[in-house]
Amino acid sequence: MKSNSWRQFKAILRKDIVMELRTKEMVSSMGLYAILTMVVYQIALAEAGESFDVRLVMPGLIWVAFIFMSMLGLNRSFVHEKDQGCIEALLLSPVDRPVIFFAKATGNLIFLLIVEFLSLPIFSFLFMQGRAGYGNPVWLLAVVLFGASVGIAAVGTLLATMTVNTKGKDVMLAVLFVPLMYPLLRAAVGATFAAVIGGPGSVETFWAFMAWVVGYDAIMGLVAYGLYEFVIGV
Amino acid sequence: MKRNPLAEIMLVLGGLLTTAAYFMTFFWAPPTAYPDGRVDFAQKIFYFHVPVAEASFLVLIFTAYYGIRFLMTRQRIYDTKAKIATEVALFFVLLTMATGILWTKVEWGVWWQWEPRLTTYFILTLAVIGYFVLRNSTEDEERRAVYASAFGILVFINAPISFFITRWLESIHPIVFGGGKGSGLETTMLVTFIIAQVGMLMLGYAFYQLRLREEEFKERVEALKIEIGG
Amino acid sequence: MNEIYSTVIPQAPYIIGAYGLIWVALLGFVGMVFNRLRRMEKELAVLEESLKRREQA
Amino acid sequence: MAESAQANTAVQVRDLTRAFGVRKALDRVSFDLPGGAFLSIFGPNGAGKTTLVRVLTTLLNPSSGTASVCGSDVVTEAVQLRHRIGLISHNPLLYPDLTAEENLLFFSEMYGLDDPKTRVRELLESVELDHRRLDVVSTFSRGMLQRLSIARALLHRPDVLFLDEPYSGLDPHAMDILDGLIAQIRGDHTFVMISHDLDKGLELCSHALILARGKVVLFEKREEIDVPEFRATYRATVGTGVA
Repeated sequence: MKSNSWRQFKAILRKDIVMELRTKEMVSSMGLYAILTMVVYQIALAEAGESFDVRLVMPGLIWVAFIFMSMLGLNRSFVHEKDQGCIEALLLSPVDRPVIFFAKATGNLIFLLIVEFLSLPIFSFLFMQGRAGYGNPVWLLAVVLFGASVGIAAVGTLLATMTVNTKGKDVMLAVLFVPLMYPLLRAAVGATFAAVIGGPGSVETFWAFMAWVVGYDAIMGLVAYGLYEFVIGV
Repeated sequence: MKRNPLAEIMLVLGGLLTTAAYFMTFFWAPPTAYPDGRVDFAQKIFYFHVPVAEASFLVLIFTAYYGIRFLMTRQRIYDTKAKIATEVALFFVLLTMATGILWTKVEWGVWWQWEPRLTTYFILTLAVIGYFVLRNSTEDEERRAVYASAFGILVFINAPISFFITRWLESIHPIVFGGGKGSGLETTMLVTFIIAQVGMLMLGYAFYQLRLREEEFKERVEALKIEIGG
Repeated sequence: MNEIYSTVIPQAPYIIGAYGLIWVALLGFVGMVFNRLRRMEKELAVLEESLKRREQA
Repeated sequence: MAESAQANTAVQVRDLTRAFGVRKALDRVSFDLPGGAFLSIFGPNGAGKTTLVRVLTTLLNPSSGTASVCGSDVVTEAVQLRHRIGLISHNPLLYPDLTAEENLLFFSEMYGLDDPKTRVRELLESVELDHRRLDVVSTFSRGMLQRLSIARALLHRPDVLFLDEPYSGLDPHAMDILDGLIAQIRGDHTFVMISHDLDKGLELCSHALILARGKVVLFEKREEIDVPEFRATYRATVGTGVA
């Protein structure tokens, strides 16, 4: 039975990846969105002047980009399940509902991370050249990106499963997603800030914020997992 | 239709108690003072602002509780109860926000300050509004109930996390207006506060029951319509 | 005395505003619900009557 | 597999009620369908046909009453039950961006089939889509989609097939093909079909069921049906409207 679930998990994940490779729908739209946000940031910072330390706002800016970008992707990830009623065929098969949750969330996590890890260097390239560098080792940034994306994918997968069945899917997802994401985003920005600025004690602050991120992931991930069965069944 | 006289009793009692607390606030409870001796009149808001805020949190417990009950039983009545509880919560949340903003203006000189309680409350307000937006944009009745239950539970769990992270943040970035309050309340103040709090909870209960009665009416009307001609 | 109470007058509008708001809101809520309940009762009566007439017919 | 489908009762429904609040989508529905039968379910829109099929395919839980398919209860033995049923809907229920083969392989994995490659090849041949197996499904015509969706439904060799208005939106040619396919597999399967088309439904069925406002109006064997009378009963239900 267990190995069967594992097989199903792999099958759903593989299907999502194959479809993404074929259509490049999620990654390309998310990536494009991230780049467009950076253009908008250029406008936003246009009058700030050269002396302005971009590092102070950079953590916030990248998370703003990532949160809106992730909503775009999460929405897409369920549209094709819904389109031809495929989700019904999936539910008809003898698959445990949590397997669907884990597979979809993992797929979403992978796509999110790909776009995040591609757009972060572009952000640095566009905004941080010739300025003070990162205060702490860059791998700390990778840790935040991964930690926060887990939470985004878990809660986002649950919410996207719901909002795909509502009127005005995209807006609906934002309305539900942002309030629930607040603690995670706040901690992620704090951790990113500590990683970027550096200075004495910043590493401790970083890990303290990461503890929040992990705590959020654990609690909300668990709740999302528990609720998924109900939400996908109707 | 079963009449529930308790709702009316609670409504009257709650009205009396809050009115009593209202007079006690201004004529009985002693005014507090700033460190420099000037009277802190704005502190009077406390007697109603805090009871309303606490009532809103208490009512949200019912949103989550009935949400869980609904998901377990799939009985529509639990969804109705969760919806009404959230409505009452929204009512209190909005009142808390409004009175809180007035107090902030008086005490801190600004209408808004990203301070832990305010921040958390703002997010909570958005989430509760989101609950109703979600309900309105889901057409199928049962689906609407399931989604609302799930989201209600998420909001209930998310609220304390938001609260504690903002509190924790404040402790590492101390803000100028640290509570700085006198420890404990005088007896008269405490009594006034408790009366206001109890009265407000009674009103909350009465609101809940009245709305529930209305929903039951609505259901009966619906049933009759089906019976008469589909 | 004046010195001590110097805060009361400028603060009063906000305090009164806050209490006024609470009272208006509470009354508004109760009024609204009762109003709707009454309307619902009327509708129910109409339906029950037409049901009775139907059964007799 | 075939033997068990022929065995006594394929679908057993007892006092099945499905309600939300005061609205009853199904109201004490009861019937027995013998193995190998072909049941056509008729009824106006909103009569509960889809709800009934959704309950029987474990997608919805009943509010009260019981139902079982091939001896497995829809609530307590849902997983076993799912292994024994297939659904062909007017929606193809296929991923448009996957190829025909990938689609079938994906569902084989979901059912945990032993030798998916051979099984998929075999099915693709039987629905005459072998030559298109490497094409993405979004390039398929309506008729081809329907054939592929039949292959999908048959992957795990189900005993009971549910058909949800399979003919809607098909051109006459595709209809003929579907007729042929159903005739081919008719012998060793039990069928439950939702139909809007009275003639088509009666032509295929061995049993007929009319639902109106969630209640069973009529459940009869084909031999016992007097067609004009049946037609009149059906027409009368349409007037009753939505429950």
